[in-house]
Amino acid sequence: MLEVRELECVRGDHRLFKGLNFTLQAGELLHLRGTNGAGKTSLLRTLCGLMLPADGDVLWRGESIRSLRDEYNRALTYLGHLNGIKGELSAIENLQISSSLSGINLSEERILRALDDMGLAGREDLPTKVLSQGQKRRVALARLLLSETTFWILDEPFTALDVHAVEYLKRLIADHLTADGMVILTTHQYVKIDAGIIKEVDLSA
Amino acid sequence: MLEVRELECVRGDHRLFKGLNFTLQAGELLHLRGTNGAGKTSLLRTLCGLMLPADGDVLWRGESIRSLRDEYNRALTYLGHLNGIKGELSAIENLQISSSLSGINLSEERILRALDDMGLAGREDLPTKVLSQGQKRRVALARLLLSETTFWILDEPFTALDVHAVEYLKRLIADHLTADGMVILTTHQYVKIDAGIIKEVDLSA
Amino acid sequence: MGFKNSIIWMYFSSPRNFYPLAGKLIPWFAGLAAIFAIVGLYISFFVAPPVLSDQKEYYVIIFIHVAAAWMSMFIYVVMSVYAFIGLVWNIKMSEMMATALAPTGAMFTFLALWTGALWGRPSWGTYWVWDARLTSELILLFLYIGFMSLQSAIDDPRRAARASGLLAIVGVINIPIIYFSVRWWNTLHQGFSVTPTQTKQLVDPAIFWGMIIVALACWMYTIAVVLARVRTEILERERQTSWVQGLVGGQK
Amino acid sequence: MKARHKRLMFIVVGLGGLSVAAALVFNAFQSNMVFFFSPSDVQASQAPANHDFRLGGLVEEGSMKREDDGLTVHFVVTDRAQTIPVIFTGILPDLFGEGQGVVAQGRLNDDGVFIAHEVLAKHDESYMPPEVQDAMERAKQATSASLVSSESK
Amino acid sequence: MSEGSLLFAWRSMLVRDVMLAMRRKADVLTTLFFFLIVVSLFPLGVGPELETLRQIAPGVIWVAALLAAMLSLGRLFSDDYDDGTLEQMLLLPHSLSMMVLSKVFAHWLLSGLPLVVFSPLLGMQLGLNGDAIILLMITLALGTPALSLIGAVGAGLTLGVRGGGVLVSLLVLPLYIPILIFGAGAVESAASGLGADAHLSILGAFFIGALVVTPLSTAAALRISLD
Amino acid sequence: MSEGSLLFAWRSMLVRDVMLAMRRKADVLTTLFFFLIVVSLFPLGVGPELETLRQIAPGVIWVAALLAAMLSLGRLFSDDYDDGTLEQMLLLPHSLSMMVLSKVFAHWLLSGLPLVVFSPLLGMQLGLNGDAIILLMITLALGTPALSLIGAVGAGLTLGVRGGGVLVSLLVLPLYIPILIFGAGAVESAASGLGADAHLSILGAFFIGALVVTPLSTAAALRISLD
Ligand code: HEM
Ligand SMILES: Nc1ncnc2c1ncn2[C@@H]1O[C@H](COP(=O)(O)OP(=O)(O)OP(=O)(O)O)[C@@H](O)[C@H]1O
Ligand SMILES: Nc1ncnc2c1ncn2[C@@H]1O[C@H](COP(=O)(O)OP(=O)(O)OP(=O)(O)O)[C@@H](O)[C@H]1O
Ligand SMILES: [Mg+2]
Ligand SMILES: [Mg+2]
Repeated sequence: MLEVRELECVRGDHRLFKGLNFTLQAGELLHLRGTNGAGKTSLLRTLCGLMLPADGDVLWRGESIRSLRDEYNRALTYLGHLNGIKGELSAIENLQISSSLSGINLSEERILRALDDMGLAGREDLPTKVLSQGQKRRVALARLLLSETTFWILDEPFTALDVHAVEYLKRLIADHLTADGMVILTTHQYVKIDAGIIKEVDLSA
Repeated sequence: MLEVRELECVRGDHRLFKGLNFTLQAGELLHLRGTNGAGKTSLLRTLCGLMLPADGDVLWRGESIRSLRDEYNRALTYLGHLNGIKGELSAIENLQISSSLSGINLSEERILRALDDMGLAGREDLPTKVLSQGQKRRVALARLLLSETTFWILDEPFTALDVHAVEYLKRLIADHLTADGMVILTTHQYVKIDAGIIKEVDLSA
Repeated sequence: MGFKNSIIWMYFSSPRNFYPLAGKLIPWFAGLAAIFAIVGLYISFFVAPPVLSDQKEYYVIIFIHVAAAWMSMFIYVVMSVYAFIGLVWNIKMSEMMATALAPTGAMFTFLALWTGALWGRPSWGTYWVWDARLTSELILLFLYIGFMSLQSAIDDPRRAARASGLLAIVGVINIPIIYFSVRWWNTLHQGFSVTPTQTKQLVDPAIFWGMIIVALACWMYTIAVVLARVRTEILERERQTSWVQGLVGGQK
Repeated sequence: MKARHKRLMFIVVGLGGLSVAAALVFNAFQSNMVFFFSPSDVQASQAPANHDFRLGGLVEEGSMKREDDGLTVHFVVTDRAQTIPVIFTGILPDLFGEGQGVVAQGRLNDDGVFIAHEVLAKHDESYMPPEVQDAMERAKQATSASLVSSESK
Repeated sequence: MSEGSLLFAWRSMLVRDVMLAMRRKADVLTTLFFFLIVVSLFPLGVGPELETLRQIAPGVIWVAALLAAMLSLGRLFSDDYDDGTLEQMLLLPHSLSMMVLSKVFAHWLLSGLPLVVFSPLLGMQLGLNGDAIILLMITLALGTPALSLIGAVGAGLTLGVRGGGVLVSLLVLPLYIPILIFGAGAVESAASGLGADAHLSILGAFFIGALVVTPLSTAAALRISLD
Repeated sequence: MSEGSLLFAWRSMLVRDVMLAMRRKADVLTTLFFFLIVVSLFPLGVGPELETLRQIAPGVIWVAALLAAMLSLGRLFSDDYDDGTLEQMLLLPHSLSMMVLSKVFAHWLLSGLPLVVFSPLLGMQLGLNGDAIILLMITLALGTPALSLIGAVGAGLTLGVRGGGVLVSLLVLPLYIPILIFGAGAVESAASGLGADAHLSILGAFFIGALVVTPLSTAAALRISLD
């Protein structure tokens, strides 16, 4: 499905990586490793099409993602270092809007259930800016519960989460893989996921 | 040295904690635990004097920190969720300025050494905004190496750091405790520090 | 032939290959610029009819003014074409050319405004009026300045080049407005003296050729300066590559 | 297929929009988008009353008179169809002269005299030595109505 | 289906931006307030002679509208950029230009429309006559959307650039100036009893041209800024 | 010792802010550019009759200076707030008011001083006479620091409030208006050949009053905003 060909990424004077090749199929998880500054975030953003690679290409079902933007985006969920939620809106509103922006109309119960699953019961109506760091991250992660995409790109999804939330997220990822989804993630924490095929790419090398 | 008396913290409708009491002496580390949203960050900010408690008081050497601001601040280093570094300035400039703001004049070698210790060799002169998440955190942590304060308040210092950096920071904290420093920190990761006396306070309860 | 051309084009679209070529071309264009400048100035001061009944001696300013005004518009068009190529086909060399052109374009724009204002004072009786020609030329200066400030405000060179390139492309609308403003509106500024077809003979041949040759001098000068600037730009943006490091190391 | 249709639609809408815009611009040039008004415009009451405006045209041959103070000038502005008398006190630009283009700023008084407080000279497009110009001028006389109004048409 | 979902997304984006603004009522009021203030400052700075005021009124009101539009540009994309919702917007399965258009429309509703609505008040305050006031409203109604559209390109280009808030004025001003000239010019000719058709045509052309060209350019600018 | 380190910290803060601004040359130039632009827009909007222009010149220049000062307020604390350096500033072992004063001074150096320096140019462009131009410089030199000082309180209060950039104008304008009136008034009386001592005294009083009162208030405002 996803194929990365001879990818090269340059930031300023530094060439972060070069000649990177890998593929990812349905049901597979790619754990991207690397020291701080190795270029994990840059790679993920390139995979999303947010950054232009210096060289090489990213193919989705055999076609370059640059020529295929809408279709690719329909299959993709990206969670970056930033949460992508609006501080002035409540968790419910945030999720409602983010799903209707991708063209899905969700019932309020569905959203409430997702928030409940993420351990945010009782905080659904607060403007998210007053939430704690971990609670904000949970709101962002609730998008995964509500999306219908197959390909998740998660940049350090476990930061700021407490142990329960980490466990829950691991189960969620495992379920997604079992349902033939695809995941690429980075994390510095030790995390073990028991499902699908796990690949690793290390950028520090 | 530090004494917390019947502290209560209220945010909006939620009382986060109440009747909180503990003391901290030289050479002691307090590990603050709690689920997401338990009120750890709020407590730390209250201890710094950035937030006013709803009730109770924080005493430093027997006096309320509110009447003792300058002296207390001279003993304190706080590292919050935000890094407190300027994206436009290089790592060197950031550290130079932050130390001269607290009244210390450092030589450039000293700073370069600290940055080198934090694994930032080769990135000292880049504007910090282009650094990776973990590298930014490292710049912020380098302040600990350069400060002469006794009391460190660290809010999730390990986020975004890779394993090497985590190890290094643990050693740094241990050294600080051995040198009769005091540390309060929160973290959701499992971290073991082999020095000083380790206390725990759990806010989820 | 098209094939061969495109090979050459691709070859020189690589900064590494363009750098030495530019180095070789600079002296030629500089030389041409000097020759044209000498001939042009000779024509303007000695061959062109020395006194026009109403324009007095200061009409000699025409030679600088017209050349500068032409160049200001021409350079902008070239710059935005480069920017477009750079943006769409992601060709670095093209981005660098656009970057290198801007300061010279701004200079000529400024020169056109300045000489125009100086000339306007004795001939029209004012330095400045807000007519369409003058206003749109002023806007051109702002566009150049905007281009350069945007570029210097963004750190990442590639992003800077792309962002300012986009600005250049959007601003190109202004060029036909400048050019045709004298036809479309009643302006205080005079209409076309020199039309591409030259059907109406409005200008004395000596003056006409003087203007053309001074313009050529400006053109050659622009090419020489821009090539020099683009060379430093190449060194700046390619400094991490081995060939530049070899080059710089070798010079030490 | 679908994507191509969508793109085509965007292009059509875009081109349509641009042509409407162009049509509007050309419509604007039909009417008097003016830096100055010609004497004919003024006689047709198109120029503002009780308000400053600019009057443009040629200084009629033989119409220029200076008052004794040496500063106040009377002249007539013409576009070869209509004329307007003008009074101006001040220093005239070099290029000002009979038969030359002029743009004057001011307002009409009740007698239909234009009281100018600023006079600018407008130069024509020709850069010819005087002898040649005279010759050409004579040849051209028949065809060219005026250099000023030629652009506004 | 796909068109339906684009429309749905378009509306959601609009609703979102309006909702965000409404969360802080101040947000809507302040652009308007700024406009009112600038215009009202003039009599204070210039002195209260009605004749002078009437003469400079169209210019002052238009300059104020332009400044108000320019000021509010800063917030057009930067909030979304800072909290990461902008990068999510780039990853939506819809044409980015359409999303941009939706945001710009919201921006105009919140910053341009109030100016149009309140301009008659200011016109009267500065002594404009009836015709001129009507023209003032029409020109603002045509001109402010063009300002928003053009401003969006500048806002997109300067995203994440420090001092962008003011840099953006440098970039958009060259294109704002003609709008100002024709806008104020139309009102002025109306005030002196002349027709303003030509001015209006040009403003209309600006508006439509901007409507066609800028969404694409803004989308490109955003992609560049997030690179 | 403690005084020495306070002075050292004071200077570092100043150096830091100037350095940050210099990192983007655009940053310094743009406030100035905005000022120049606003003033230059007027002839475009109002029409180029020198007589009218001369009459409204003091008002226009002062309004432009006020707007330029107001615009640059947005960035006074908000960058520091967003990246956490402001909370670090609150934890410094020095009087917060002094730190605030240092920041405000830097702000004036970067946004007010250039206006003072370039105002003669604009005065000439709008046809002011020599006396009036000198008065223009003096009033701006007295007035712009007061604007910066007062603006700082507003900027502190609206920190972290969405749309704060415009909200702040709402808060500070009531205090800005008197400065505008006396500033422009002084220039006007000079332009018409009258003395302007009274105006200048009042401006001076404003400046010194602000210098005494606002650092404390700003410090308090910052503490409240970060709570
Ligand atoms: C600040 C004031 C002025 C500005 C901004 C200005 C601008 C320009 C520009 C942009 C052009 C090039 C247009 C083209 O190629 O057709 C031009 C051409 C020209 N200008 Fe000016 N101008 C100014 C003042 C003057 C004055 C005072 C005169 C003489 C009275 C003058 C005489 C000419 C001539 C003869 C041409 C060549 C026309 C042609 O190419 O056919 N300009 N000016
Ligand atoms: N302009 C530049 N000049 C030099 N190096 C740059 C520039 N911009 C970015 N970099 C480098 O590019 C890298 C970006 O890394 P990226 O954010 O992808 O790292 P990461 O692997 O995600 O790290 P982390 O684990 O800390 O999140 C960093 O090492 C940074 O120093
Ligand atoms: N206005 C408010 N109304 C209700 N609850 C609020 C309000 N403001 C803050 N809160 C709550 O206060 C808590 C703040 O928690 P704080 O940031 O101290 O948590 P934390 O323990 O640091 O969490 P984390 O591990 O996620 O960083 C959150 O639970 C938040 O929901
Ligand atoms: Mg990263
Ligand atoms: Mg926390």
